[in-house]
Amino acid sequence: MSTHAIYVTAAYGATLLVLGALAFWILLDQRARKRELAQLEKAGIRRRSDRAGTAR
Amino acid sequence: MLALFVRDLRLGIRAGGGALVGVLFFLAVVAVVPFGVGPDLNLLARIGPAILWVGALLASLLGLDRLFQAEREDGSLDLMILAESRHMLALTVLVKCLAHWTASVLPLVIASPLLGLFMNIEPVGIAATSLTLLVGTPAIAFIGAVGAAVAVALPRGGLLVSVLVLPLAIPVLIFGVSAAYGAVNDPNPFLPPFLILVALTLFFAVIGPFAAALALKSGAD
Amino acid sequence: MLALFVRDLRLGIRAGGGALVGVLFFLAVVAVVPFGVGPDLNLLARIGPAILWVGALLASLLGLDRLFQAEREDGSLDLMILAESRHMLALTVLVKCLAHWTASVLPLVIASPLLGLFMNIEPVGIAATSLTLLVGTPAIAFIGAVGAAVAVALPRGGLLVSVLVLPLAIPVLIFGVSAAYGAVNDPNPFLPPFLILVALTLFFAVIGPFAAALALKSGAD
Amino acid sequence: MRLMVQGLGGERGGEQVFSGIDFEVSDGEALIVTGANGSGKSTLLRIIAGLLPAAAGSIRLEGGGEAWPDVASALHYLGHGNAMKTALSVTENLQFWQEFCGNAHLDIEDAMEMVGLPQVGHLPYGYLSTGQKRRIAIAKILVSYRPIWLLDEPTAGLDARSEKQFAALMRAHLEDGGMIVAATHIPLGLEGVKSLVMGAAD
Amino acid sequence: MRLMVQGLGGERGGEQVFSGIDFEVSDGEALIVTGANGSGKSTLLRIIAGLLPAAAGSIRLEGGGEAWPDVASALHYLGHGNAMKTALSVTENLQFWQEFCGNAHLDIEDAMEMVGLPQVGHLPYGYLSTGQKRRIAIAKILVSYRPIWLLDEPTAGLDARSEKQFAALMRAHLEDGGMIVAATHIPLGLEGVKSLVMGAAD
Amino acid sequence: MDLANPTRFIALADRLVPWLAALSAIALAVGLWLAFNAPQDYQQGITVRIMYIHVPFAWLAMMCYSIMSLSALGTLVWRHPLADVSLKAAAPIGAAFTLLALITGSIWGKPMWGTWWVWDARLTSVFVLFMMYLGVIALTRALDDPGRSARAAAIVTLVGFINIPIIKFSVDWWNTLHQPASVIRLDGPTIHPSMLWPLLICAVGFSLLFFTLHLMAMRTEIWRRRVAAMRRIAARSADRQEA
Ligand code: HEM
Ligand SMILES: Nc1ncnc2c1ncn2[C@@H]1O[C@H](COP(=O)(O)OP(=O)(O)OP(=O)(O)O)[C@@H](O)[C@H]1O
Ligand SMILES: Nc1ncnc2c1ncn2[C@@H]1O[C@H](COP(=O)(O)OP(=O)(O)OP(=O)(O)O)[C@@H](O)[C@H]1O
Ligand SMILES: [Mg+2]
Ligand SMILES: [Mg+2]
Repeated sequence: MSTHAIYVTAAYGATLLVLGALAFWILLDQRARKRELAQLEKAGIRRRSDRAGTAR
Repeated sequence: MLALFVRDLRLGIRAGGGALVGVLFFLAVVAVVPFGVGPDLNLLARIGPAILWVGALLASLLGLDRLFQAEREDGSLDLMILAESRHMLALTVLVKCLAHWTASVLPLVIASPLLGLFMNIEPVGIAATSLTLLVGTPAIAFIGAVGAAVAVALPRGGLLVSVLVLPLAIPVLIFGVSAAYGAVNDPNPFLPPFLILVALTLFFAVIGPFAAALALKSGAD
Repeated sequence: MLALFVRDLRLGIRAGGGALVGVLFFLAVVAVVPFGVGPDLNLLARIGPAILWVGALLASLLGLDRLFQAEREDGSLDLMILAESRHMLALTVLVKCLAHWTASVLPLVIASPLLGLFMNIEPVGIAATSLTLLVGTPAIAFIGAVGAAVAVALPRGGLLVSVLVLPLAIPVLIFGVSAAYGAVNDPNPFLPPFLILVALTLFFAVIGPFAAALALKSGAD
Repeated sequence: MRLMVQGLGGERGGEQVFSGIDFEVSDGEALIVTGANGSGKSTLLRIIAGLLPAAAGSIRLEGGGEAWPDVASALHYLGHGNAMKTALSVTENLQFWQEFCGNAHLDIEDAMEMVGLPQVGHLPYGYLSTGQKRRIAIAKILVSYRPIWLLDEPTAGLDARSEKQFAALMRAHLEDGGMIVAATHIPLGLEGVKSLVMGAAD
Repeated sequence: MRLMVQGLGGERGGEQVFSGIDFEVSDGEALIVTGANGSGKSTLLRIIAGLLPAAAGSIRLEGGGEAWPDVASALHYLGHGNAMKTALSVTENLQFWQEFCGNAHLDIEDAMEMVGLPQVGHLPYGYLSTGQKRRIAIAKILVSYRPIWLLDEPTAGLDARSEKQFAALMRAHLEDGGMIVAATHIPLGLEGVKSLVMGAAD
Repeated sequence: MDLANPTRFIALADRLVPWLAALSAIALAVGLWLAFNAPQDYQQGITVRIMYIHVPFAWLAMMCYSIMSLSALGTLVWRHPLADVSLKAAAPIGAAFTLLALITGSIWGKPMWGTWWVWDARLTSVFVLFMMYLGVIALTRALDDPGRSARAAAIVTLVGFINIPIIKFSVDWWNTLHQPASVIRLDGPTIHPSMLWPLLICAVGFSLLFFTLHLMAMRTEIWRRRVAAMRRIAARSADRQEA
């Protein structure tokens, strides 16, 4: 690999790393919130708007 | 409004702490730079105005975060918001900024000629630097008011306020420094950047208080 | 005591928006300087360590004045004084200082190598600066604690005393910076100022909390 | 003049605290708001003052004329905080609020007399006891005139004598044609006034 | 155990506020301190706690043994401030004080239950209403044990139900052999307790 | 469709996200394939391949901030309930893109200019943009009352918008090391089409990636708020039952 190719690899590598971390974090956050929501709903807690929604 | 100015001035002088601490911080900045630059007096003289400006900019951040926080904690802020129909909130903010500036930043502007001497700046440069500081630092207070208003509900918003404020304060710094240099170095002009500095201050004197007032009103709880 | 440390850390991190803010603050300070002194990389490299130190000083001063004031206003300070027989007050002060340092100064010490790169400092200089920051900044927190305690104890006359206390931070700054330069510039030594810095930190780690505790106890009302 | 509140709903942190509050207060009338802790009394007062947005309903002031164009301009809000600076003297504090609020009414001296604290004027506000602090905050609403008083637990910390004194002040204000909306747990000593119990509906 | 106060005098800003206060409180006894605003109730409590120096007289704790060597170590002081951080959650606040004060007594959960606020644990303290805030401050003195409670207007801002609840808590503490010294304007609902009226002598 | 209703919005997002993700993957694959088969610039050699990521990141950094500013207007002016969700969700993504523009730019700068970093107008203004992103992130996370942090963040975002034109025109206003615009300019692009097309396709691919991530983050943010609201209801109803 020429020295210039190292720069290109580094740039693409950094891109992969940062975007991967971002996507991973967003997915992780999503999973955690979904789980919390499921737990609360199982505990029988409902939001006012939901209740209104079912009544309609 | 005069009453508010007098009250805030009294508070700043009597209980605040910003003023002297600011001057001290300023002194520390000026004292430490020669270590880096070495004993090269010419170089010191060259970067002197810039150092003074950077020091003043940073020093005016001290205490800025408390501009509205104290008012909020004791309930005064509520009353100021309620008085909107009598005194526009933006005006109240403006007056508070001016009082803050007078109590905590003005002393430092006054001290700047002395520190300019330490930095071996030539007399014209000293005069120009102090003048630009006098004209430019209020802009920093106005910008800072926006940051302080936004962070009013944060118990320890100090650092956050400075983070919000510094990027916006950069233009002020640029034109302040270039006006100060313009007075000394011949090819560079003094007046154009100085006038821009004045314009910036006036601009932020209008925009800053309005934005801060908006933030305060929407942040009341 | 661990509980106190954790609480203060949480407060510092949560309320101000996280350790992120400390780094961000530093970024802002460092970014502001080239605007002032100009983008000359050589010059930046020379004043780099000094700027990093000034930024760290400012970061530790911001918010430090509220170290005890917030506790006093909501009554926590009373309870801490009352717990004296269980936890010596000086120890409480020490832990509070450490938490303040960890929350607001440590992130920026960790970020300092990166910023050294921006300032174009050479690698040895970067290492030396970060090391001096790590070792020296706690001293500023301890000195600041005395000022904060005095200001709380004597709301009206306290300002003067804290301004008398703060100049003690200037030697810390000066030895820190000269050690950092010693590592880079050949004729200047690194070790002597560095050891003095260590000594200063240890000295203030003992004296500071005791003095602050004394001030707090005598100032309760 | 008449303060009309219709179908008012209040939210905190995105959740409804109360809804469907209706009442009217006219010249010389008072409304006492009671209810358990957390039932939304303070929230109600802050919404009326305009410090919090209403989630639903309307608040109007009728007959205010030119002097009192909107609700915010016509009211004194006495919240939990006393809005005084501990580092300034009592007189300095009161003077500031008098000038800032305009419509000067009583003299500073007279107002301090009315709350039973003549002669504390030169003391720093921070030197007063809890009840004394609250009484000076009450003096604050006497030094400039507003027809509507919004009081949030005004008598917290007051001793029995000051409570009576304050009841007399409120009666005088009502007789002058003023209006009062007060949230409280402690009977205020006003007879024949409207009352509103929060939290009973849900 | 016995808390003995003899010939106590108190000063504020160089001025004598009270003098010659004598009383004794033993296990299971309570003392209610009343008096007009500014008569020195808070000052008295702070002097007993050791937060202010006494101008004259002495405060002693007898029979404290090793566990409670001096007055300061044996007491809970509930002042005007609630000593809680608005940015932390209720549980975090209580947990901190429990660990800091040592002598863990009730669970955090149980203590919140006792003041009628179960399940607010995860809310930031700043989100609570005035009365709820005070109730959490009361929960704070339940989570770690101290024989002496010094209470300065403990029921300020509480609704009627919480007041009763708190009276029951105080009675339980007394029955456990605790002691209470409380300054208040509002009757606390304790029967057959000693009382001290400040400012009557002058 | 009534997008102001969070529930409907989530339904829409559920349907859109897979499509957007797939499209973005295809565009990126095509764009990068073209990029690596495009002729090398005789001046810049192989490092020109950094352009195909650097330039889209730089554009997206500015676009994301513009979207945030629009959302800020949505919060302040139209009081749209989702505007604030959009702002808060976009901030970390924008920060990541800006960081990447900075990183790829400095990696490109080392062979081209001989230094990782200079304090010229373009680079510094992008650096300031990065700080603004971080500031907004810190602010949106500092207050956990959504309504209040929303307006604060909106105001800060709007005030910071002045930086965007500064970034865009910094190369024209101040002479700097950095390339002047060659794609987005009034008189049409001056770049060779064999490089222009892959660049544009990459830019589209990354934009689609941005929208995918943004929708996902918004959906998560709505759920986060629901969780907080339900917890509070739980607390209050417990208090009521006691009474
Ligand atoms: C950290 C360093 C850098 C930063 C922050 C940066 C930032 C930017 C930005 C914000 C743009 C978008 C400009 C616009 O749309 O008008 C841009 C475009 C561009 N940059 Fe950079 N850049 C950096 C380094 C470099 C280097 C080293 C090169 C190559 C020598 C380079 C080449 C380009 C090119 C060719 C464009 C496209 C311009 C156009 O066609 O409009 N950049 N960069
Ligand atoms: N700043 C806030 N942020 C979020 N929620 C809040 C805030 N302040 C109060 N709340 C919530 O709103 C509800 C009503 O509070 P409010 O202060 O209006 O009650 P209150 O009737 O005045 O009670 P008290 O008698 O204790 O003063 C409470 O459940 C409280 O938890
Ligand atoms: N920090 C202080 N500095 C100086 N004087 C003070 C201070 N605090 C209170 N005083 C004075 O001491 C006296 C007694 O105050 P104290 O707070 O003990 O009264 P109190 O009986 O608790 O009144 P309240 O019922 O209003 O709480 C008052 O005259 C007050 O002015
Ligand atoms: Mg209330
Ligand atoms: Mg008292």
